[in-house]
Amino acid sequence: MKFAVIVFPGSNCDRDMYHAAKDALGQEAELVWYQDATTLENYDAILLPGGFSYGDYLRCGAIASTSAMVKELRVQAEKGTPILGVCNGFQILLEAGLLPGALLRNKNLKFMCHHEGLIVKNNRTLFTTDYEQEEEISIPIAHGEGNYFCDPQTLEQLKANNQIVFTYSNNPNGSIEDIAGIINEQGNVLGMMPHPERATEDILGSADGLKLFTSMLKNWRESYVAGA
Amino acid sequence: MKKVKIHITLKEGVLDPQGKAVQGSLNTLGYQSVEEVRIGKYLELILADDANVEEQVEEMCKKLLANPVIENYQYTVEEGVTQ
Amino acid sequence: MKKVKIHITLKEGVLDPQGKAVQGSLNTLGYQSVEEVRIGKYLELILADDANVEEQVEEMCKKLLANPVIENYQYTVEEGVTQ
Amino acid sequence: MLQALEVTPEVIEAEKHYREMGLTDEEYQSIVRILGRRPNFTETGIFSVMWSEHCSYKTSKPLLRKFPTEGPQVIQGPGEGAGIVDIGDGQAVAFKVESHNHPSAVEPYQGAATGVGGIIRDIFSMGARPIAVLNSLRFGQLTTGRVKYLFDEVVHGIAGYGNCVGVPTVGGEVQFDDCYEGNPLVNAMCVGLIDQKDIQKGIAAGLGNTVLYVGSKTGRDGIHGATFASEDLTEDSESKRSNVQVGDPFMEKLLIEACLEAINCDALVGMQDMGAAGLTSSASEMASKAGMGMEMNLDRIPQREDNMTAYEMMLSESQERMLLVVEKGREQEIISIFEKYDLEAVAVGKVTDDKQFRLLHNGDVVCDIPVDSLAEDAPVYHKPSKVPAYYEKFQAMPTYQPKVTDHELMLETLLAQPTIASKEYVYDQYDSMVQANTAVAPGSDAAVIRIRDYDKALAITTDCNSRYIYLDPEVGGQIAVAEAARNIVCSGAKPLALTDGLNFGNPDKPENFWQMEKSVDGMSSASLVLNTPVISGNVSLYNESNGQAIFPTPIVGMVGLHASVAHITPSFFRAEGDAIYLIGE
Ligand SMILES: Nc1ncnc2c1ncn2[C@@H]1O[C@H](COP(=O)(O)OP(=O)(O)O)[C@@H](O)[C@H]1O
Repeated sequence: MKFAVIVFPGSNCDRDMYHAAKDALGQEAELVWYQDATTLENYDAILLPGGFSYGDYLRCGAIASTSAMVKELRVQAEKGTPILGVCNGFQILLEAGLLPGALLRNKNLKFMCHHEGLIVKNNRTLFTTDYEQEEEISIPIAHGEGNYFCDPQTLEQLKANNQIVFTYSNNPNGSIEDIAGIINEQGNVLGMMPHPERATEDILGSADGLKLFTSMLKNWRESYVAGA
Repeated sequence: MKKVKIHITLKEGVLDPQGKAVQGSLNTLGYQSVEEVRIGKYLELILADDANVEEQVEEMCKKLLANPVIENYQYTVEEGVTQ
Repeated sequence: MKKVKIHITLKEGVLDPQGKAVQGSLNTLGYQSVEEVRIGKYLELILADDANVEEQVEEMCKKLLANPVIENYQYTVEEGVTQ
Repeated sequence: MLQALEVTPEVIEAEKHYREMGLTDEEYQSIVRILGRRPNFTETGIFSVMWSEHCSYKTSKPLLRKFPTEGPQVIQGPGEGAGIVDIGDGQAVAFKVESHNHPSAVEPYQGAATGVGGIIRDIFSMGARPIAVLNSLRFGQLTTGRVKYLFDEVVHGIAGYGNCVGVPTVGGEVQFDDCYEGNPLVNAMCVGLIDQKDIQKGIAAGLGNTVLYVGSKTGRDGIHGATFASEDLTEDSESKRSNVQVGDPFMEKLLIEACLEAINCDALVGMQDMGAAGLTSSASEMASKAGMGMEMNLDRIPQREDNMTAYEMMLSESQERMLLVVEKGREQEIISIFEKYDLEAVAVGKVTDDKQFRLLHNGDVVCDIPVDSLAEDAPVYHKPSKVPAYYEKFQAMPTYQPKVTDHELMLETLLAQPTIASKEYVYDQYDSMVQANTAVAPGSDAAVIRIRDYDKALAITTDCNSRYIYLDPEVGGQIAVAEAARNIVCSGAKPLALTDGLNFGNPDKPENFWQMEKSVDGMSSASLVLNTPVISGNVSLYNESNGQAIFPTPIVGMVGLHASVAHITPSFFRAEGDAIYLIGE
């Protein structure tokens, strides 16, 4: 399986994401500078890493979401390519309208960095089949603007379509309904604030994030074999 | 040259944790009469003279400067002073 | 009830990295005529009626809302509409 | 904007304007002797910053010579942007401490943020990738609004900058004491990882090679009252203008990536960041170290504001700027790397062989001075030293042993002290895990960063209990080094070397100078015994308010090596039933 890790100016978890795919999962991965690829045709999955694209200036993810790279992301999203956006990657997906809602500043107005308990709310997505439904996992968060917000209709839709994938056990940032990660209706674009790529080895304090990557691999193999 | 002043404010119904915190601090400092604080952005743009400034600014707000999910925007265009 | 509108802007000479990034992005998006962007804050306060609103707002700006080392502030006080 | 009117060399001498820039009469006279004429306004400014304590270490140099700086592990000792030690496998670590006390007292958020930015640049300008930042902070008691504000904003500033550039902030310390009320301390340490073959030096070698300016444009940041020549032209400017330097971590992140890409190109000859004294120190030091001269055309310097004078450009402390020396004819190879990151890289000068530091502006030569005189001819002062009365009084006291009756209450009282209490409020705001190598995060004795692809890790700590040092600077200095070494050892690593941040009061007071002397003696003897040479450091003097000096606060930053990741040991109880041992007396 071949992953593209998109690097925007100011991305800073790009290498972490690359190592998660390459070393922890043992698959092919490439760092793709946001201006270098006109097409992402040749990748089996796309990873949008965390960081501070364009310094988080104006609004997190806003400036990156206007780039030509995001146009290509739309094409791939439409085609069903798996896309995972973590932290700033999630913010970019929201700003680009590839996922609904917005992220506000944490309710205590502070950046926070530590492990949080997450509940797997939907283990039937291509990103989560290796988890148990309602499984509690420990994954680090590291953000200042992770307070998920959407209007009531959108929230109803998210619930009705099972689009809420992860929630916090102890909501740290004020997100509506404890939401930590959501998926699009089609089921191939996942955005989440916590960092699974920082929890792929025991030496880092938790390997609970690895199953997200193994789920992607398994589901890709299955669809690949099935589709062949 | 044109000077554009843009106000970007949070929509009604959108939580403003920063505004809440500032209100709390002001009350603590003794300004009991402060009942609400909402915090937005104020941008000043300098544009070279151009035919359709209004139209361009409208587009910029839509595409980048404001996020329609949570924000409203308003702007005024003024003749700039050349230094 | 009074409505106070406060504009907080960076003093002259202070680097505005945010404004610079937004200008760059607008230029990339094709708005070549944008020559400068400065980004500040815009606050709206609702105050219960009080004798010396102006004086209080002046104090609040100095003590908390603006950072006098790098920022300027300006405000207007309006009669608020009761909802 | 109005053009500043600068006073003439004659007026500078007659009205002793050089004093306002910080030069003494004797120093001014020796400049006249060096040049064989009176310096003009720009030249006087250049000498004043290069001969300041910050750049020349003119009062601390005699003390710094006492530090042991050698050992088989040392690749680069004091003198470059940072010291470097060998960690095997062809790899090395670069590290250094830097203070930003005075800027943080004026504007705590930006002061702390730019402090972090500056120390990170010191590390990547050597060619090393920054892998960890630590911060050592001192404030007054958390009882006044002002101190709370300083504390909150400093922490915010460190978080705001460090989190954005993607270097984990993995440790540090915070101490609260009345003596820091008017003069907080903000010291930051950065550690970088480098392959030994990639080590860069800040030198301007090779006649005719091109000098490139890279990064942010130059503004009037950090230029204070010294621009007195223009002051009367801008009466109302004080309220509208500000000279505070503002950090742009986004720019820094781009600079890190671009500079680390540039070191792979052999067209690069030398690289240095523009720290304090900006263009002046970086350019003159690079030329002086190479035994060469340099000529720059200031008209080409990217400028953020209109009508900047040569003086302003040369003394500006604008952040996120680097100076590169590149092989003549191959400039474009380097420029292209920076263009990829949307960074400006502009040819502003060339390396000469006449050992002169020459600057052109608007067609005039505005500076022409022997480049070595800026560094080598800087005065060195041997300040008088005197044992303080308080010390003699303390020494005469009988040893005091507190009697504790209610141990539980005493423990609670101690734990409630902000200096002793958990610092989670602070470090939770720092991204301590970015780069995905943090094996032991803040909250333990030392932070541990594993080295990817190898079975080894680094332990890092900063320590200094300034109360001990105040009571007995020599023993206190030994304790600071020993504590750092213990923290490294307790985490499972072997201490390698240390960097120091010497924060003291006014050295012109003999009692303060005595504290400096004795602390350095103590630190030196402990470093010698523990085989942890001093490979880099920083000096910050004149930390006083209302004539009252801070406690002497020489911060020790230490790095150790884990021979295997299996040795990594955090300082918490890990499992129920584990046995507890007490070692030592
Ligand atoms: N300013 C800080 N930044 C990051 N980590 C900090 C800071 N202050 C304290 N810590 C973390 O908390 C730990 C405990 O700090 P402290 O209470 O000062 O005890 P110690 O004497 O063991 O250093 C430190 O070792 C460090 O890991």
